[in-house]
Amino acid sequence: GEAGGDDNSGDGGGEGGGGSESGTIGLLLPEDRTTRYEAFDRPYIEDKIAELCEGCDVQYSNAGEDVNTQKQQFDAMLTQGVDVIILDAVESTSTSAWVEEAAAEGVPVVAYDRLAEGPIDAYVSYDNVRVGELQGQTLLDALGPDAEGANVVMINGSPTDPNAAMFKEGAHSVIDQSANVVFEQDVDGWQAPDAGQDMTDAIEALGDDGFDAVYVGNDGMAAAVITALESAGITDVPVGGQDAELAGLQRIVAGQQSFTIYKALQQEAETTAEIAVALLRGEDIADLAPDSADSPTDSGIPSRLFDPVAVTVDNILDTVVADGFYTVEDICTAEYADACAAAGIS
Amino acid sequence: MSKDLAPDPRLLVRERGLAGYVEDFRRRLRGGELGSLPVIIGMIVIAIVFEAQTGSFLTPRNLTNISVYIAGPGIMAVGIVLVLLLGEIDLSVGSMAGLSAALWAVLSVSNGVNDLVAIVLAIGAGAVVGSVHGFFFAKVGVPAFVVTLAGFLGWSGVQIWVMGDEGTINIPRDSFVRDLNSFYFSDIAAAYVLAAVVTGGYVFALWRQERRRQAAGLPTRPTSEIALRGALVAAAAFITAYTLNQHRGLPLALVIFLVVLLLADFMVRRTTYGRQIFAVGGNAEAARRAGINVDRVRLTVFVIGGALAALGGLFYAAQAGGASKSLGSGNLLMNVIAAAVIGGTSLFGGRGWIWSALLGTLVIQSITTGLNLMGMSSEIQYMITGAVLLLAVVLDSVSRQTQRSAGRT
Amino acid sequence: MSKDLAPDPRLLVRERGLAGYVEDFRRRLRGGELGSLPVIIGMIVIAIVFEAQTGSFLTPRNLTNISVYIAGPGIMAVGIVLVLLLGEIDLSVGSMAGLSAALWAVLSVSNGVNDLVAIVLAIGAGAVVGSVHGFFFAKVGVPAFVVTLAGFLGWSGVQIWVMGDEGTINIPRDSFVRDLNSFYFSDIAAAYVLAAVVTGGYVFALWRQERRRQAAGLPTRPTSEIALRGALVAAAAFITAYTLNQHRGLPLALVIFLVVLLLADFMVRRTTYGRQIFAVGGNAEAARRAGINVDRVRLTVFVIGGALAALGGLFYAAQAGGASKSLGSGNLLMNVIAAAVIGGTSLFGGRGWIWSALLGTLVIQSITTGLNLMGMSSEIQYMITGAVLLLAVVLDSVSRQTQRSAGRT
Amino acid sequence: MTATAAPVLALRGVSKRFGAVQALTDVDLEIRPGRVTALVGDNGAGKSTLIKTIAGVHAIDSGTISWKGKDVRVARPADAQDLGIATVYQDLSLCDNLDVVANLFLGREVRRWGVLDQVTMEKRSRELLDSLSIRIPSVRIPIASLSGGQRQVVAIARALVGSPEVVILDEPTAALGVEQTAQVLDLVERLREQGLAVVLISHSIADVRAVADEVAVLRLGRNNGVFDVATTTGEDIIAAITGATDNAVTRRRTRKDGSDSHE
Amino acid sequence: MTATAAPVLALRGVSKRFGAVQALTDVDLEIRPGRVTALVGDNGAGKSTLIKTIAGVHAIDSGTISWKGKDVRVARPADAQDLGIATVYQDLSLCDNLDVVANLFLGREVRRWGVLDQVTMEKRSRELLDSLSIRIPSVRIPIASLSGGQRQVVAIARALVGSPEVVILDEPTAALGVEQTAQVLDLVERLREQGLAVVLISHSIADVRAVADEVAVLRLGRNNGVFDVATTTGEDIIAAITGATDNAVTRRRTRKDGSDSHE
Ligand SMILES: Nc1ncnc2c1ncn2[C@@H]1O[C@H](COP(=O)(O)OP(=O)(O)OP(=O)(O)O)[C@@H](O)[C@H]1O
Ligand SMILES: Nc1ncnc2c1ncn2[C@@H]1O[C@H](COP(=O)(O)OP(=O)(O)OP(=O)(O)O)[C@@H](O)[C@H]1O
Ligand SMILES: [Mg+2]
Ligand SMILES: [Mg+2]
Repeated sequence: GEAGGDDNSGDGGGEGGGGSESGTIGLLLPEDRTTRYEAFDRPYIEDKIAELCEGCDVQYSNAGEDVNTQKQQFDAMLTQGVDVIILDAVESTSTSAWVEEAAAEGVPVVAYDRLAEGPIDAYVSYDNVRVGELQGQTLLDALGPDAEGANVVMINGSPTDPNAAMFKEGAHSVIDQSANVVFEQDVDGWQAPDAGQDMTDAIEALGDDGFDAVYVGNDGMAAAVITALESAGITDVPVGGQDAELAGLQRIVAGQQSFTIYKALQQEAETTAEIAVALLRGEDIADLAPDSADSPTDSGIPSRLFDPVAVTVDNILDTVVADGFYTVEDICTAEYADACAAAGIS
Repeated sequence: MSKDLAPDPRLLVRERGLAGYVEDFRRRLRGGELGSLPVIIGMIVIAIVFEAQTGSFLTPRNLTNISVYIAGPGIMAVGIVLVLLLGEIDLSVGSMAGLSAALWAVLSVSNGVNDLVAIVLAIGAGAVVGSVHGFFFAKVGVPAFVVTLAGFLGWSGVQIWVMGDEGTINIPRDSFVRDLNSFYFSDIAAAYVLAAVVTGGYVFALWRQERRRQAAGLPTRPTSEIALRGALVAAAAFITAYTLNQHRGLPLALVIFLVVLLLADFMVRRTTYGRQIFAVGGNAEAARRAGINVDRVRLTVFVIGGALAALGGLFYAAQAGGASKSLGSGNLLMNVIAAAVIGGTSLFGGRGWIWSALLGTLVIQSITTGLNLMGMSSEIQYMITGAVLLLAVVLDSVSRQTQRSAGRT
Repeated sequence: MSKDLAPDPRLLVRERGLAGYVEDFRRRLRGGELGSLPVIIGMIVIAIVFEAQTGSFLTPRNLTNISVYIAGPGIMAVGIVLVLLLGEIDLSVGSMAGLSAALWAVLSVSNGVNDLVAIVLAIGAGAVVGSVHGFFFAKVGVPAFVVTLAGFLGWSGVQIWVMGDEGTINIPRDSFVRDLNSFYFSDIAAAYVLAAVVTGGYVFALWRQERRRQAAGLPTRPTSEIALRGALVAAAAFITAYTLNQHRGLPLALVIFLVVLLLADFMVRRTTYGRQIFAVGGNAEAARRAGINVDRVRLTVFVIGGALAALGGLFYAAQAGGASKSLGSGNLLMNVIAAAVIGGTSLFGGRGWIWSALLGTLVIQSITTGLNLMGMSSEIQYMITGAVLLLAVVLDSVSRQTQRSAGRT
Repeated sequence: MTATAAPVLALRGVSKRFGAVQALTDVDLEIRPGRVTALVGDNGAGKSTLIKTIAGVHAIDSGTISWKGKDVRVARPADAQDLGIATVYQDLSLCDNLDVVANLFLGREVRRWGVLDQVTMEKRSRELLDSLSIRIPSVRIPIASLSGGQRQVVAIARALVGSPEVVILDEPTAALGVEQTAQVLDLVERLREQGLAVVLISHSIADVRAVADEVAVLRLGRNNGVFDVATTTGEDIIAAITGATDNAVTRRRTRKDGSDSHE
Repeated sequence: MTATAAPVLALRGVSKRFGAVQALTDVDLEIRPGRVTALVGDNGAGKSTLIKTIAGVHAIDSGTISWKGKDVRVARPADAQDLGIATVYQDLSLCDNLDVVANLFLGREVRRWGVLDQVTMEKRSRELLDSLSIRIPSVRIPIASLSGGQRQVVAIARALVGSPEVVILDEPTAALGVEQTAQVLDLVERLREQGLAVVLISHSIADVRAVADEVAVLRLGRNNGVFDVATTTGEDIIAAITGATDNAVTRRRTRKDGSDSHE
């Protein structure tokens, strides 16, 4: 990548190394209401960049789930003269014009987590459709032999969130093969209380025995769904979420929730940071992004795609805890100590 | 001196007996002074339509659910009604609700503060936030719309900040907040006793007042009217109690909501302070000239509104199973304001009543629940909710048309 | 007959010359009649602070970006100003904007309708939607708040439904809509000519009017004032033109926004219709008694508001790079209303001016852009935006305090 | 001129109810060109309500309104204006947020090439106000900052902006000073001389006797007689208004005359 | 009684400006117990502005207000009420959305065990209104549906609910019928007999001469003389008000006397 505006040439304290040891990397994340972006993605990426490149700055913006806000933040980064942009798009299909603009200024763009359209330089992600498939599959697994012909309630993410549509698509592709979806509702804005109401109304419409499992878009809504089920006295129905939020893991330990989907964010984030720094330095990224992906606008994008993992009570220690995503102390608070002990988590 | 001044001969006095009521009703119908009747009719229509479509709308279980759901938004709507009576608006209720839930969760779950203390602190924080809004509005003179819009943004920032790294915090199993959603007085007696107390209290108060009026030589209502009103209240109360007992009994949430409604209604209609709220909402300058401390009334109403929003936020968290960064965003604000307006409280101040919080949340919740039962896809839900909202108010507006131009002097 | 009635001896006439202006200004300062000055000062402070913090706030590029960003919300804010002048509110602008973008995209991209025809149809749809709101408000008498709240829900349902299976539709490379965001008149002359036309038109109109007033024997402004005002407008126009030319030239978006502003301002201040809007907003019953067709005024204002929201929606889609199911939801509605209010238009009707749409969107956009440049974390952004919004209005409110109790009669 | 020309406007059997209040019952009224009809009555007698039905503010419940012999429907104020009825309301009905000029020409703006002609309107405003001898700081300040009397004069001047055939004045001099009152009475006489029909509501028997040709009395929402001013005493009119010859006015007068006659 | 007791309220050098309008300039006024002081002046002379400074509605720009000899600051209406000043404003200042009883007792509600005592308030309202001979359909209907005169009586009755020492009446009879006007004048005399100080603003020279002890004239925002009613003619007062002996009133009278003397 070429050095951005001359206004930030002095930033890095002017180390030798061909001028590429200083620079600014822009980080654009899509929203701030779930745990992952602020608590994990951002610190992982920032720390890794700091580690790889002492003179580098990270400029961070969070779009709060609004495309136009993100576009403005994108422009602000170009104005500030960043050298590389890491973009986790709110609407990955809207971005081609922006990315072109950045490309015209010689600012490479790394698509993070969501495959942004336009001439991006690299793509690092978990495949969202794959996440949905895994959700569906794990839910069926939780039902075991009863899965064939089982009745499933689906509480999906926001109807206006394109990612929710991908999760939904993936989940359907699996669930529809062997089970029936008897009640399905999209929850505007991923609002947990609304999800809880939808669940209660589903119970009302289907009867206590009218369903065998509940697919929920994320852990936040799963909390409300479980509350609704428990209010109705139903405790033996598998409920699955996504995100591996602490509260979700605790529910899994306590036996309230069957699984969540864990994406090893650290891997994903750090790989992205490495790619970004490499682009900043003008280095080759073939090793870091060995895969190839096609977007509607571009093909053969150097990529690195990871596989998501379904976390159940059985593999918490091997996944989230082993990765240091959460410690046992985080999960096993006083409230959950007994459950942890019972599940052999210590 | 008051020679022939007794009753004005042009005042049409209601005839005694049933005929009088019928005539009175027909006159009101023509004059468009129907009060909450159109909304109540609208709700009955909604209930019938959904029952016909789903067959499970009018089950005790569904009605119980509705009664639990309305508590949170309903309590917030009580605060909004008070603010609307002042002629102002509060756009920050959703953020305040989310902030209060976040504070409670962080204090009680993460920091080990005693549960009830944390609840009190969270509600207190709502009051403090309300007082900040009230200060800027009443003392500094910034329009309430702008103050609470700033609050809407600012407090949800604080909410995210308070939640910190935790996206969601589960409600502990033994927390009182969980009971807000799931505790039921399962003893059959509870619901019936409450119904009896409400009915008895209502009739007694009415009867006491009429006796005092009679003693003072003022016109009184006929005993038949007291009996009729008592019978209506009794019917509503006992049918509700019966229905609730068919499922799991009297929900704690409903009890708290009713207590808030009754207290607020008492405050608004029976105390000097309530009178002052109406006066300020009707004509702030006239209220000031009458010696009312307008700033104080404004400030305190925002404090009460903030505390109620915070309390509502706890109910909302109980429903969601936990506090989160996004709790209280979304359509909550619009629903709460819409509830107050649909229930018959004017946006322009000085006109309305507390019970519109109950009526309005009932209408909105019935629509949502009914559409969910029907399994409508969400975009259709949006459209139908919009249309029904409109219809619920159209009936009222059409009847009011006739009296629209009734100018003054 | 008009023997000694010439000027009222108690009216303090401004002295001629500079001293007169200074005195006049000091009097206004004390009396709290500062108009938009506090907001303009607020904006200058914001600009200075952000420039100091980021070093790139005042670059031609950033200022150009801001000028492009404000076009969409600003055009919607013009519609909101009109509705606020009526004393009403429109909560559906965001949904209408989103719907219009969705319609345009589906028609033009998915169904192959000619681009410009699709644009006209989308804007027309906005007008139709506005007329539906206007009908229910003006003719049926449902409060505008409720109508547009229903619209807010209903139209966003329609938007999702129109988008159907397509989550997002990209704007084609050759579409005119893309130009709304990215076309610049790169010829240096364009910006300067526009600046010259604006300044010239302003001074000419002022001068013509003063000549007619002189001819009619009415009090006139001194020539020095005309010169001063002309100089200020010229300075603002040419500095803007110069700045824009430093980057990529005059953005099409800004030109369209200015045209909308000028037309709306002309309509509001110079035509009978504009006068009627103010009258209905000030006292609808008095307007009706003056023979104004109040219903027609209300209906048409909602139609104009709808069309402007639809136009704004296209700009918004251009900025986002495509139409989507969520376009127009989020904080757009609040930002647009806040812009109108911050710019100095009253929420209570009959007071305000069109330019508040420009001032208000500028303030809000400057804050957002500045915070983006600083890379603030989002919860801090929320808090700061809230605080700055409040501050931008506090100055105005405090100065107005002094005249608050200036009751009547 | 004083001969009984055909009535330009006639009300027959007009009734109007507000909720539980029967404000007007079977009221008749005739208004003739070139004559000043005073409408008097106690507070709350229904005078304002009656003229509001003529002006199209309230629709009538029953009865007929006829204009030059033809029955008409006056459903909106605009209808009354189209007929040529100009009304000065008791509550003035001005837009507080607009300035004096805008209020004067509201609904009848002067235009030039389709655009408001502010200069002409301002000029005519000054002339109109001068002719009513009112001193107003500036015709460009909002009505909200005028004194009670200044507003009332603005409201009266408004009625003269069009070219009405019937002018209805509801207590036009209530807030006016002695000089302005005299001007308004002069104005009423000028209007009569121009052949217009004038309806004047007033509580001042002196003013009524000074300018009116005939006096219609309302009492408790019903007609209580029409008197020819030339042949009736003030006492008779007051008696018709209050419904009794023994009333606070006569009592007060008797007391005054009896006790201290320094007056 | 007519001896000059010490003034209960005295204004010295009071000035007040609204924006570009200098509404009051160096005005002095003295109000004494047991006396009725009439405040007269042309429309826009500043009468209402002056009494609003006393009532605490407008803060004064300069000058002093003294109560029983001590300088006081009257910054808010509540301050004036605490001193014992009751004011009836020209615009009535009622809350349109509240009913008659609520308006009468606004700010001075009667309570019983901390709760509004509706029964007592309604009873006293009826008594108060009866004593002013007004007929109001029901004391439980909102002020918005009352006639102009009915509202004015409600506003006057309000001033009597507390137990004031000074009562200020700004054109209290403007909208009143003959009977109600007589009742209000009776009321003013009763108040004087009770030793209260009364300030009466009125445009009716007859009313002023009937009840006032002295007349203070304002002209264009300045004092223009204080007259003792017993020793001054109505013409003198009018001349002081209009600032000229040749004015519309005298012209009108001369014309009338000259032309048609059928009156
Ligand atoms: N909009 C309304 N709603 C209900 N009642 C009304 C309304 N307008 C008038 N009234 C009632 O109708 C009666 C007549 O009122 P109206 O204003 O016509 O009296 P008026 O003769 O003009 O009295 P005044 O001399 O005091 O102005 C009154 O008793 C009043 O309370
Ligand atoms: N709030 C205000 N803002 C600006 N000017 C005002 C305001 N109130 C009064 N004025 C001006 O002050 C002057 C005096 O008004 P004021 O109301 O005191 O007159 P007044 O003597 O009561 O007249 P009237 O007999 O007509 O009631 C008027 O010229 C008026 O325009
Ligand atoms: Mg009247
Ligand atoms: Mg006055």
